[in-house]
Amino acid sequence: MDLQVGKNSKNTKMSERKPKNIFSKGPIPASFIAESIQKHSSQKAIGGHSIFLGQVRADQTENGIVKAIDYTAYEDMALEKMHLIREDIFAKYPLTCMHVHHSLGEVAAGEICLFVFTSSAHRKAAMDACEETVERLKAELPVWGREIMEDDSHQWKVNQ
Amino acid sequence: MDLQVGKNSKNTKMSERKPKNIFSKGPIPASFIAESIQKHSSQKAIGGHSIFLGQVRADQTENGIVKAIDYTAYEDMALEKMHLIREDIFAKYPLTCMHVHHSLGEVAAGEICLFVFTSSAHRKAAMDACEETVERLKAELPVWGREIMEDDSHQWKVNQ
Amino acid sequence: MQVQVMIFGQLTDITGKSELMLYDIPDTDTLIRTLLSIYPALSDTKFAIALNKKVIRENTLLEGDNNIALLPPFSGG
Amino acid sequence: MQVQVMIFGQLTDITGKSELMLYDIPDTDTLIRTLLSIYPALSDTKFAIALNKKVIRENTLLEGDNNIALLPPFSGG
Repeated sequence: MDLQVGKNSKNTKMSERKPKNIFSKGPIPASFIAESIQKHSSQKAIGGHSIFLGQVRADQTENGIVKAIDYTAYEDMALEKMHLIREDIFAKYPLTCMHVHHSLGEVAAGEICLFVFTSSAHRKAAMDACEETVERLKAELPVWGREIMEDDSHQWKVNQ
Repeated sequence: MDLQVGKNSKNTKMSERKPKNIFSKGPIPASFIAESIQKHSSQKAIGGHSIFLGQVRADQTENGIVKAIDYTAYEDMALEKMHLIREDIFAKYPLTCMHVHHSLGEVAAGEICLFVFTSSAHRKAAMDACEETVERLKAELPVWGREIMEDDSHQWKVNQ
Repeated sequence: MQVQVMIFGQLTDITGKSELMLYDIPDTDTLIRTLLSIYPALSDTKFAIALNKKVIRENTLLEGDNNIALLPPFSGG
Repeated sequence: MQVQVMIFGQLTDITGKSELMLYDIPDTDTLIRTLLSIYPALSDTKFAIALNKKVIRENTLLEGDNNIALLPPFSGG
């Protein structure tokens, strides 16, 4: 809901507002996602939620099988960038709210590393905003994934 | 995973296979959604999940404020239709799996009445398949929502 | 031909029931005419007829084991 | 001009460290030349320079309180 404020204060200088944190240590638990969904039951103008979850794949690569990804970020820059993406998305779509969570540190194959959650009165805005947010954050946030192989060697993730 | 079977048996007659149930009584709890997400952690070829949740809106209408929707369905026909939609979507997108749940009976404003969950190796297929499934099931499944007003009068929901 | 008709959604507000037994109904055109004569309000309402779980668009002969349903516009999700 | 440079992602495999202090760096072109002379392997790697959390594309003068970071292609999510 604090995002509604962002929507109405587009001329406020970035330095005057602290961007919302999106990072947390380790995988994102399913229980956290459930709590986040549950919190929206009091928001009775919402008709649709769209959720994207990124899950670490046990990719078979020429260097072996990926067993985990270790994420690092240039956090300050990523949060400022995410704040701008948020403002763009709120300006473009009639959203009720948006929540973004990205893991830092090690996330094992099968675990969740990204959680993007958009809500709106009607489904189309929530779905389009979720997709656009996912695309933009993958392209624009200074975050890096170090793929850790089963033999503990590593290689760096390349986004498609 | 049983859906993979459907994909490979398109010439099997409908009557030989029982369509999967999608209906359950009352709202869909957030804890059920969390369990469903958690179950996929063993599927290590999945890279992205897309989830759509329909939530009952407390719409302000000329007949009052909606406090709940009471859903009924022509269940046999809806399940056969959903089975066909599923096969179409699996033929069109490289999905790992798809799960659909729709409420029957009363669902109060703020509660979840629809849960569509698609997973794939890469995000685009999961997102596109989720959106197309939601659009198709809203247009094609014989399901009806009876909006119950705060004064206990009712009107019938009209899909956009 | 005796037929049993399932009625769904807002149509039940008109018929007051969710099942109906009708007699001397050889085909779906006769079914529609009969329904409209019993429930004139149905003429103000959009609905489709499903025969054995498939929506039919043209007059169709009714056989012994038909599954007939009246479907108003869907509003699931 | 003395500058502190933050290093991220695969670039740390080349530099072996995530922070670097350099001296006599008046602008970003000098910064790039100096980095490549210390770490020739950087020339095989794509990276951008962020100055005060904005990616810069042209040579830029460095002032006292600059925040400099080397960013290889992003791979979040």
